[in-house]
Amino acid sequence: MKLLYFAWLQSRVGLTGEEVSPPASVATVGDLLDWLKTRSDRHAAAFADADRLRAAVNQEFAGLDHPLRADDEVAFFPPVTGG
Amino acid sequence: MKLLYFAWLQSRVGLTGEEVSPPASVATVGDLLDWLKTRSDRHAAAFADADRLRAAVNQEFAGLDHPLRADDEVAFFPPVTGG
Amino acid sequence: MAVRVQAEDFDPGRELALLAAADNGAGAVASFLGLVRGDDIQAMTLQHYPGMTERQLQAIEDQARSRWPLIDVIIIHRFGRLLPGETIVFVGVASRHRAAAFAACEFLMDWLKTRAPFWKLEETADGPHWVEAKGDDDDRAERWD
Amino acid sequence: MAVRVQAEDFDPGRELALLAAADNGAGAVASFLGLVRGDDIQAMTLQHYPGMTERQLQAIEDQARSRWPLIDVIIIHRFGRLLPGETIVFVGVASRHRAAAFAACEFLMDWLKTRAPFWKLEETADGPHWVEAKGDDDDRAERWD
Repeated sequence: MKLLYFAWLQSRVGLTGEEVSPPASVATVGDLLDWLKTRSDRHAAAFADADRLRAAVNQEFAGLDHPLRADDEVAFFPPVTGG
Repeated sequence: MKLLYFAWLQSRVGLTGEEVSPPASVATVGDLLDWLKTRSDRHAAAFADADRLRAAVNQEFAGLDHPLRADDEVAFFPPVTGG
Repeated sequence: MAVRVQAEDFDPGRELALLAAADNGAGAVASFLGLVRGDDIQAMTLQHYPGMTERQLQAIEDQARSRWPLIDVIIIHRFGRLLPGETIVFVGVASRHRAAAFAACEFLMDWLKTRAPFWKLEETADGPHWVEAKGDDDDRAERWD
Repeated sequence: MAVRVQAEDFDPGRELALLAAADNGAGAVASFLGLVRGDDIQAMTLQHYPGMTERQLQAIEDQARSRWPLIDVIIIHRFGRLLPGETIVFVGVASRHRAAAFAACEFLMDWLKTRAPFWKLEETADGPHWVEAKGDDDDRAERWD
Protein backbone atom coordinates (compact mmCIF):
# COMPACT_ATOMS: atom_id res chain seq x y z
CA MET A 1 0.00 0.00 0.00
CA LYS A 2 1.40 3.37 -1.06
CA LEU A 3 1.05 6.21 1.44
CA LEU A 4 1.53 9.92 0.72
CA TYR A 5 1.76 12.78 3.22
CA PHE A 6 1.37 16.50 2.51
CA ALA A 7 1.93 19.89 4.17
CA TRP A 8 2.86 19.79 7.90
CA LEU A 9 2.20 16.07 8.07
CA GLN A 10 5.38 15.51 6.01
CA SER A 11 7.65 17.25 8.49
CA ARG A 12 5.92 15.73 11.54
CA VAL A 13 6.23 12.17 10.25
CA GLY A 14 9.62 12.95 8.70
CA LEU A 15 8.56 11.37 5.40
CA THR A 16 6.75 12.49 2.21
CA GLY A 17 5.34 9.00 1.93
CA GLU A 18 6.09 5.34 2.50
CA GLU A 19 5.28 1.87 1.24
CA VAL A 20 3.51 -0.17 3.94
CA SER A 21 1.96 -3.61 4.33
CA PRO A 22 -0.58 -3.33 7.16
CA PRO A 23 -2.05 -6.49 8.71
CA ALA A 24 -5.33 -7.91 7.38
CA SER A 25 -7.18 -6.35 10.31
CA VAL A 26 -6.65 -2.91 8.73
CA ALA A 27 -9.80 -2.74 6.63
CA THR A 28 -10.61 1.00 6.51
CA VAL A 29 -8.92 4.42 6.41
CA GLY A 30 -9.65 4.74 10.13
CA ASP A 31 -8.00 1.39 10.86
CA LEU A 32 -4.97 2.47 8.83
CA LEU A 33 -4.70 5.71 10.75
CA ASP A 34 -4.76 3.87 14.10
CA TRP A 35 -2.20 1.35 12.87
CA LEU A 36 0.11 4.11 11.58
CA LYS A 37 0.28 5.60 15.09
CA THR A 38 2.00 2.40 16.27
CA ARG A 39 4.86 2.64 13.74
CA SER A 40 6.98 5.26 15.57
CA ASP A 41 6.80 8.05 18.10
CA ARG A 42 6.77 10.56 15.24
CA HIS A 43 3.85 8.74 13.61
CA ALA A 44 2.03 8.65 16.94
CA ALA A 45 2.41 12.40 17.37
CA ALA A 46 1.67 13.28 13.75
CA PHE A 47 -1.56 11.25 13.57
CA ALA A 48 -2.68 11.95 17.15
CA ASP A 49 -5.38 14.43 16.16
CA ALA A 50 -7.38 12.76 13.38
CA ASP A 51 -9.85 15.68 13.34
CA ARG A 52 -7.15 17.85 11.81
CA LEU A 53 -6.46 15.39 8.98
CA ARG A 54 -8.20 14.50 5.74
CA ALA A 55 -7.63 11.43 3.55
CA ALA A 56 -7.83 10.43 -0.09
CA VAL A 57 -7.93 6.91 -1.51
CA ASN A 58 -6.76 6.56 -5.11
CA GLN A 59 -6.89 10.37 -5.46
CA GLU A 60 -10.49 10.79 -4.30
CA PHE A 61 -11.45 12.21 -0.90
CA ALA A 62 -12.39 9.42 1.50
CA GLY A 63 -13.84 9.23 5.01
CA LEU A 64 -12.55 7.14 7.92
CA ASP A 65 -14.94 4.29 7.06
CA HIS A 66 -13.71 4.02 3.46
CA PRO A 67 -12.60 0.39 2.74
CA LEU A 68 -9.00 -0.29 1.72
CA ARG A 69 -7.29 -2.75 -0.60
CA ALA A 70 -3.63 -3.75 -0.59
CA ASP A 71 -2.81 -1.88 -3.81
CA ASP A 72 -4.53 1.40 -2.88
CA GLU A 73 -2.77 4.78 -2.93
CA VAL A 74 -3.72 6.47 0.34
CA ALA A 75 -2.91 10.11 1.14
CA PHE A 76 -3.20 11.97 4.44
CA PHE A 77 -3.10 15.77 4.69
CA PRO A 78 -4.54 18.77 6.52
CA PRO A 79 -7.58 20.56 5.05
CA VAL A 80 -6.66 22.15 1.71
CA THR A 81 -5.72 25.84 1.43
CA GLY A 82 -5.18 26.54 -2.26
CA GLY A 83 -6.80 29.10 -4.53
CA MET B 1 -35.32 74.62 -20.87
CA LYS B 2 -33.15 72.14 -22.75
CA LEU B 3 -34.79 68.82 -23.63
CA LEU B 4 -32.99 65.66 -24.79
CA TYR B 5 -34.51 62.48 -26.22
CA PHE B 6 -32.85 59.07 -26.54
CA ALA B 7 -33.38 55.70 -28.23
CA TRP B 8 -36.78 55.17 -29.89
CA LEU B 9 -38.10 58.43 -28.47
CA GLN B 10 -35.81 60.30 -30.89
CA SER B 11 -37.31 58.73 -34.00
CA ARG B 12 -40.89 58.95 -32.69
CA VAL B 13 -40.63 62.65 -31.88
CA GLY B 14 -38.41 63.24 -34.91
CA LEU B 15 -35.90 65.18 -32.80
CA THR B 16 -32.85 64.38 -30.66
CA GLY B 17 -33.78 67.30 -28.44
CA GLU B 18 -35.25 70.77 -28.46
CA GLU B 19 -35.17 74.07 -26.59
CA VAL B 20 -38.59 74.84 -25.05
CA SER B 21 -40.15 77.53 -22.86
CA PRO B 22 -43.12 75.88 -21.17
CA PRO B 23 -45.72 78.07 -19.39
CA ALA B 24 -45.36 78.76 -15.68
CA SER B 25 -48.00 76.11 -14.93
CA VAL B 26 -45.44 73.45 -15.88
CA ALA B 27 -43.90 72.87 -12.44
CA THR B 28 -42.85 69.21 -12.52
CA VAL B 29 -41.54 66.53 -14.88
CA GLY B 30 -45.08 65.13 -15.09
CA ASP B 31 -46.46 68.56 -16.05
CA LEU B 32 -43.77 68.89 -18.72
CA LEU B 33 -44.63 65.49 -20.14
CA ASP B 34 -48.33 66.40 -20.41
CA TRP B 35 -47.47 69.76 -21.98
CA LEU B 36 -45.13 68.14 -24.53
CA LYS B 37 -48.00 65.98 -25.80
CA THR B 38 -49.74 69.17 -26.97
CA ARG B 39 -46.84 70.31 -29.17
CA SER B 40 -47.52 68.06 -32.20
CA ASP B 41 -49.17 64.81 -33.23
CA ARG B 42 -45.75 63.14 -33.14
CA HIS B 43 -45.16 64.39 -29.60
CA ALA B 44 -48.63 63.20 -28.58
CA ALA B 45 -47.92 59.69 -29.91
CA ALA B 46 -44.35 59.52 -28.59
CA PHE B 47 -45.26 60.56 -25.04
CA ALA B 48 -48.62 58.75 -24.93
CA ASP B 49 -47.40 55.92 -22.73
CA ALA B 50 -45.56 57.56 -19.82
CA ASP B 51 -45.07 54.15 -18.15
CA ARG B 52 -42.57 53.25 -20.86
CA LEU B 53 -40.50 56.41 -20.31
CA ARG B 54 -37.95 57.50 -17.75
CA ALA B 55 -36.66 61.02 -17.07
CA ALA B 56 -33.52 62.74 -15.84
CA VAL B 57 -33.19 66.31 -14.62
CA ASN B 58 -29.70 67.80 -14.86
CA GLN B 59 -28.31 64.31 -15.53
CA GLU B 60 -29.84 62.64 -12.48
CA PHE B 61 -32.81 60.25 -12.65
CA ALA B 62 -36.02 62.03 -11.65
CA GLY B 63 -39.63 60.97 -11.00
CA LEU B 64 -42.77 62.61 -12.40
CA ASP B 65 -43.12 64.79 -9.31
CA HIS B 66 -39.59 66.24 -9.58
CA PRO B 67 -39.79 70.09 -9.66
CA LEU B 68 -38.45 71.98 -12.67
CA ARG B 69 -36.68 75.30 -13.20
CA ALA B 70 -36.40 77.25 -16.45
CA ASP B 71 -32.69 76.47 -16.93
CA ASP B 72 -32.91 72.72 -16.25
CA GLU B 73 -31.65 70.09 -18.70
CA VAL B 74 -34.40 67.48 -18.91
CA ALA B 75 -34.02 64.15 -20.71
CA PHE B 76 -36.67 61.56 -21.61
CA PHE B 77 -35.82 58.00 -22.64
CA PRO B 78 -36.92 54.37 -22.35
CA PRO B 79 -35.47 52.20 -19.56
CA VAL B 80 -31.73 51.75 -20.07
CA THR B 81 -30.29 48.63 -21.74
CA GLY B 82 -26.50 49.00 -21.60
CA GLY B 83 -23.88 46.71 -20.13
CA MET C 1 -10.28 58.28 -13.09
CA ALA C 2 -11.32 54.65 -13.21
CA VAL C 3 -14.42 55.26 -15.37
CA ARG C 4 -14.05 55.46 -19.14
CA VAL C 5 -16.77 55.89 -21.78
CA GLN C 6 -15.35 55.52 -25.26
CA ALA C 7 -16.00 54.49 -28.87
CA GLU C 8 -12.57 52.89 -29.27
CA ASP C 9 -11.83 49.25 -28.61
CA PHE C 10 -9.64 48.37 -25.62
CA ASP C 11 -7.57 45.45 -24.37
CA PRO C 12 -9.25 43.76 -21.36
CA GLY C 13 -5.98 41.95 -20.62
CA ARG C 14 -4.22 45.24 -20.11
CA GLU C 15 -6.90 46.36 -17.65
CA LEU C 16 -6.59 43.05 -15.79
CA ALA C 17 -2.83 43.60 -15.56
CA LEU C 18 -3.39 47.07 -14.07
CA LEU C 19 -5.73 45.64 -11.44
CA ALA C 20 -3.20 42.92 -10.60
CA ALA C 21 -0.26 45.33 -10.33
CA ALA C 22 2.23 43.82 -7.93
CA ASP C 23 2.47 46.78 -5.57
CA ASN C 24 -1.15 47.36 -4.66
CA GLY C 25 -1.60 44.60 -2.07
CA ALA C 26 -4.54 42.97 -3.84
CA GLY C 27 -5.08 39.28 -3.32
CA ALA C 28 -8.17 39.05 -5.52
CA VAL C 29 -9.22 40.50 -8.87
CA ALA C 30 -12.71 39.80 -10.20
CA SER C 31 -13.69 40.99 -13.65
CA PHE C 32 -16.55 40.91 -16.10
CA LEU C 33 -16.41 41.39 -19.85
CA GLY C 34 -19.58 41.91 -21.90
CA LEU C 35 -19.46 41.13 -25.62
CA VAL C 36 -21.72 41.48 -28.65
CA ARG C 37 -23.16 38.00 -29.25
CA GLY C 38 -23.06 37.15 -32.93
CA ASP C 39 -25.62 34.40 -33.28
CA ASP C 40 -28.60 36.43 -34.38
CA ILE C 41 -27.51 40.03 -34.80
CA GLN C 42 -25.37 41.66 -37.47
CA ALA C 43 -24.32 44.67 -35.40
CA MET C 44 -25.25 46.62 -32.31
CA THR C 45 -25.21 50.38 -31.86
CA LEU C 46 -24.91 51.72 -28.33
CA GLN C 47 -26.33 55.17 -27.78
CA HIS C 48 -25.63 56.98 -24.53
CA TYR C 49 -26.25 60.27 -22.75
CA PRO C 50 -22.86 62.04 -22.68
CA GLY C 51 -22.24 63.67 -19.33
CA MET C 52 -24.90 61.74 -17.44
CA THR C 53 -23.20 58.45 -18.34
CA GLU C 54 -19.90 59.42 -16.74
CA ARG C 55 -21.72 60.83 -13.68
CA GLN C 56 -23.76 57.69 -13.19
CA LEU C 57 -20.83 55.33 -13.65
CA GLN C 58 -18.77 57.33 -11.17
CA ALA C 59 -21.69 57.28 -8.71
CA ILE C 60 -21.96 53.50 -9.12
CA GLU C 61 -18.21 53.11 -8.47
CA ASP C 62 -18.52 55.34 -5.39
CA GLN C 63 -21.42 53.24 -4.14
CA ALA C 64 -19.39 50.02 -4.56
CA ARG C 65 -16.42 51.55 -2.73
CA SER C 66 -18.68 52.56 0.16
CA ARG C 67 -19.97 48.99 0.48
CA TRP C 68 -16.75 46.96 0.12
CA PRO C 69 -13.06 47.60 0.84
CA LEU C 70 -11.81 47.94 -2.74
CA ILE C 71 -8.24 48.65 -3.77
CA ASP C 72 -9.01 49.47 -7.38
CA VAL C 73 -11.99 49.67 -9.73
CA ILE C 74 -12.02 49.96 -13.53
CA ILE C 75 -15.21 50.50 -15.53
CA ILE C 76 -15.04 50.86 -19.32
CA HIS C 77 -18.17 51.13 -21.46
CA ARG C 78 -18.14 51.61 -25.21
CA PHE C 79 -20.64 53.40 -27.41
CA GLY C 80 -21.21 53.52 -31.18
CA ARG C 81 -21.60 50.69 -33.68
CA LEU C 82 -20.10 47.37 -32.59
CA LEU C 83 -19.81 44.09 -34.48
CA PRO C 84 -20.33 40.55 -33.10
CA GLY C 85 -17.51 39.52 -30.78
CA GLU C 86 -16.56 43.10 -29.93
CA THR C 87 -16.29 44.18 -26.32
CA ILE C 88 -19.09 46.35 -24.91
CA VAL C 89 -18.20 46.66 -21.24
CA PHE C 90 -15.42 45.75 -18.81
CA VAL C 91 -15.77 45.92 -15.05
CA GLY C 92 -12.83 44.90 -12.88
CA VAL C 93 -12.31 45.07 -9.13
CA ALA C 94 -9.22 44.48 -6.99
CA SER C 95 -9.57 43.72 -3.29
CA ARG C 96 -7.67 41.91 -0.57
CA HIS C 97 -10.14 39.02 -0.49
CA ARG C 98 -12.26 37.28 -3.07
CA ALA C 99 -15.67 37.66 -1.41
CA ALA C 100 -15.52 41.46 -1.71
CA ALA C 101 -14.10 41.32 -5.23
CA PHE C 102 -16.84 39.01 -6.51
CA ALA C 103 -19.66 40.86 -4.76
CA ALA C 104 -18.51 44.31 -5.88
CA CYS C 105 -17.99 43.20 -9.49
CA GLU C 106 -21.47 41.70 -9.71
CA PHE C 107 -22.98 44.73 -7.95
CA LEU C 108 -21.29 47.11 -10.41
CA MET C 109 -22.69 45.20 -13.38
CA ASP C 110 -26.19 44.97 -11.89
CA TRP C 111 -26.35 48.69 -11.16
CA LEU C 112 -24.70 49.61 -14.46
CA LYS C 113 -27.34 47.56 -16.30
CA THR C 114 -30.18 49.47 -14.66
CA ARG C 115 -28.67 52.93 -13.99
CA ALA C 116 -26.16 53.81 -16.70
CA PRO C 117 -27.89 55.68 -19.56
CA PHE C 118 -27.08 53.41 -22.51
CA TRP C 119 -29.50 52.07 -25.10
CA LYS C 120 -28.86 49.21 -27.50
CA LEU C 121 -30.03 49.21 -31.11
CA GLU C 122 -29.70 45.74 -32.64
CA GLU C 123 -29.39 45.23 -36.38
CA THR C 124 -30.98 41.90 -37.29
CA ALA C 125 -32.16 40.27 -40.50
CA ASP C 126 -35.57 41.89 -39.78
CA GLY C 127 -34.04 45.36 -39.56
CA PRO C 128 -32.93 47.49 -36.62
CA HIS C 129 -34.79 47.46 -33.32
CA TRP C 130 -34.21 48.91 -29.87
CA VAL C 131 -33.57 46.31 -27.17
CA GLU C 132 -36.25 46.19 -24.45
CA ALA C 133 -35.17 46.43 -20.82
CA LYS C 134 -35.44 43.13 -18.96
CA GLY C 135 -37.36 42.75 -15.73
CA ASP C 136 -34.73 40.23 -14.73
CA ASP C 137 -32.12 43.01 -14.69
CA ASP C 138 -34.32 45.05 -12.33
CA ASP C 139 -34.69 42.02 -10.07
CA ARG C 140 -30.94 41.50 -9.97
CA ALA C 141 -30.28 45.16 -9.19
CA GLU C 142 -32.84 45.12 -6.37
CA ARG C 143 -30.94 42.34 -4.60
CA TRP C 144 -28.49 45.02 -3.44
CA ASP C 145 -31.11 47.35 -1.90
CA MET D 1 -8.11 20.55 -21.66
CA ALA D 2 -9.21 23.64 -19.81
CA VAL D 3 -7.46 22.71 -16.54
CA ARG D 4 -3.76 23.48 -16.11
CA VAL D 5 -1.55 22.92 -13.04
CA GLN D 6 1.85 24.47 -13.52
CA ALA D 7 4.87 26.06 -11.86
CA GLU D 8 5.35 28.63 -14.64
CA ASP D 9 3.81 32.07 -14.64
CA PHE D 10 1.06 32.81 -17.18
CA ASP D 11 -0.62 35.84 -18.74
CA PRO D 12 -4.20 36.25 -17.45
CA GLY D 13 -4.92 38.69 -20.30
CA ARG D 14 -4.18 36.00 -22.84
CA GLU D 15 -6.63 33.64 -21.11
CA LEU D 16 -9.28 36.38 -21.05
CA ALA D 17 -8.75 36.87 -24.80
CA LEU D 18 -9.27 33.12 -25.39
CA LEU D 19 -12.53 33.21 -23.43
CA ALA D 20 -13.70 36.27 -25.38
CA ALA D 21 -12.80 34.79 -28.79
CA ALA D 22 -15.14 36.31 -31.33
CA ASP D 23 -16.49 33.06 -32.77
CA ASN D 24 -17.75 31.31 -29.67
CA GLY D 25 -21.05 33.16 -29.19
CA ALA D 26 -20.30 34.26 -25.64
CA GLY D 27 -21.92 37.45 -24.38
CA ALA D 28 -20.38 37.29 -20.93
CA VAL D 29 -16.95 36.42 -19.52
CA ALA D 30 -16.43 36.40 -15.75
CA SER D 31 -12.98 35.81 -14.34
CA PHE D 32 -11.12 35.65 -11.05
CA LEU D 33 -7.42 36.09 -10.46
CA GLY D 34 -5.82 35.19 -7.13
CA LEU D 35 -2.50 36.80 -6.22
CA VAL D 36 0.12 36.52 -3.48
CA ARG D 37 -0.49 39.49 -1.15
CA GLY D 38 2.74 41.15 -0.24
CA ASP D 39 1.95 43.06 2.90
CA ASP D 40 3.08 40.57 5.52
CA ILE D 41 4.66 37.63 3.74
CA GLN D 42 7.97 37.32 1.92
CA ALA D 43 7.04 34.35 -0.23
CA MET D 44 4.48 31.57 -0.50
CA THR D 45 5.13 27.99 -1.51
CA LEU D 46 2.21 26.02 -2.90
CA GLN D 47 2.46 22.27 -2.48
CA HIS D 48 -0.02 20.04 -4.29
CA TYR D 49 -0.87 16.40 -4.87
CA PRO D 50 0.09 15.68 -8.49
CA GLY D 51 -2.53 13.58 -10.21
CA MET D 52 -5.27 14.18 -7.67
CA THR D 53 -5.09 17.92 -8.32
CA GLU D 54 -5.83 17.58 -12.01
CA ARG D 55 -8.62 15.06 -11.33
CA GLN D 56 -10.27 17.30 -8.76
CA LEU D 57 -10.05 20.44 -10.89
CA GLN D 58 -11.52 18.57 -13.85
CA ALA D 59 -14.31 17.24 -11.63
CA ILE D 60 -15.02 20.79 -10.41
CA GLU D 61 -15.18 22.05 -14.01
CA ASP D 62 -17.51 19.17 -14.93
CA GLN D 63 -19.73 20.03 -11.97
CA ALA D 64 -19.93 23.69 -13.05
CA ARG D 65 -20.78 22.69 -16.63
CA SER D 66 -23.58 20.45 -15.35
CA ARG D 67 -25.07 23.36 -13.38
CA TRP D 68 -24.82 26.22 -15.88
CA PRO D 69 -24.76 26.49 -19.69
CA LEU D 70 -21.09 27.35 -20.15
CA ILE D 71 -19.35 27.92 -23.47
CA ASP D 72 -15.81 27.77 -22.13
CA VAL D 73 -13.99 27.30 -18.82
CA ILE D 74 -10.32 27.90 -18.01
CA ILE D 75 -8.76 26.94 -14.67
CA ILE D 76 -5.05 27.54 -14.07
CA HIS D 77 -3.42 26.90 -10.68
CA ARG D 78 0.27 27.31 -9.98
CA PHE D 79 2.48 25.44 -7.54
CA GLY D 80 6.00 26.04 -6.19
CA ARG D 81 7.50 29.13 -4.59
CA LEU D 82 5.76 32.40 -5.49
CA LEU D 83 6.66 35.98 -4.59
CA PRO D 84 4.30 38.80 -3.56
CA GLY D 85 2.25 40.03 -6.52
CA GLU D 86 2.60 36.77 -8.45
CA THR D 87 -0.48 35.01 -9.77
CA ILE D 88 -1.66 31.88 -7.94
CA VAL D 89 -4.89 31.00 -9.67
CA PHE D 90 -7.02 32.06 -12.63
CA VAL D 91 -10.59 30.94 -13.18
CA GLY D 92 -12.49 32.23 -16.21
CA VAL D 93 -15.89 31.35 -17.58
CA ALA D 94 -17.62 32.27 -20.86
CA SER D 95 -21.38 32.02 -21.17
CA ARG D 96 -24.18 33.61 -23.16
CA HIS D 97 -25.45 35.58 -20.18
CA ARG D 98 -23.84 37.23 -17.19
CA ALA D 99 -25.82 35.52 -14.41
CA ALA D 100 -24.46 32.10 -15.38
CA ALA D 101 -20.93 33.44 -15.91
CA PHE D 102 -20.78 35.12 -12.48
CA ALA D 103 -22.36 32.20 -10.62
CA ALA D 104 -20.16 29.57 -12.27
CA CYS D 105 -16.98 31.59 -11.70
CA GLU D 106 -17.70 32.04 -8.00
CA PHE D 107 -18.76 28.40 -7.67
CA LEU D 108 -15.51 27.22 -9.27
CA MET D 109 -13.44 29.29 -6.84
CA ASP D 110 -15.45 28.17 -3.80
CA TRP D 111 -15.14 24.49 -4.69
CA LEU D 112 -11.50 24.85 -5.71
CA LYS D 113 -10.72 26.46 -2.33
CA THR D 114 -12.18 23.49 -0.44
CA ARG D 115 -11.61 20.53 -2.82
CA ALA D 116 -8.41 21.03 -4.81
CA PRO D 117 -5.43 19.47 -2.95
CA PHE D 118 -3.15 22.49 -2.54
CA TRP D 119 -1.45 23.65 0.65
CA LYS D 120 0.11 27.05 1.25
CA LEU D 121 3.35 27.53 3.15
CA GLU D 122 3.87 31.20 4.00
CA GLU D 123 7.33 32.62 4.66
CA THR D 124 7.00 35.48 7.14
CA ALA D 125 9.41 37.39 9.36
CA ASP D 126 8.65 34.76 12.05
CA GLY D 127 9.65 31.91 9.75
CA PRO D 128 7.63 29.57 7.56
CA HIS D 129 4.21 28.33 8.56
CA TRP D 130 1.43 26.34 6.90
CA VAL D 131 -1.75 28.34 6.31
CA GLU D 132 -4.76 27.05 8.25
CA ALA D 133 -7.97 26.29 6.35
CA LYS D 134 -10.71 28.87 6.95
CA GLY D 135 -14.18 27.92 8.12
CA ASP D 136 -15.42 30.82 6.00
CA ASP D 137 -14.27 28.95 2.87
CA ASP D 138 -16.27 25.89 3.95
CA ASP D 139 -19.32 28.08 4.51
CA ARG D 140 -18.98 29.61 1.05
CA ALA D 141 -18.59 26.21 -0.59
CA GLU D 142 -21.66 24.86 1.20
CA ARG D 143 -23.83 27.59 -0.33
CA TRP D 144 -23.84 25.50 -3.52
CA ASP D 145 -25.02 22.22 -1.95
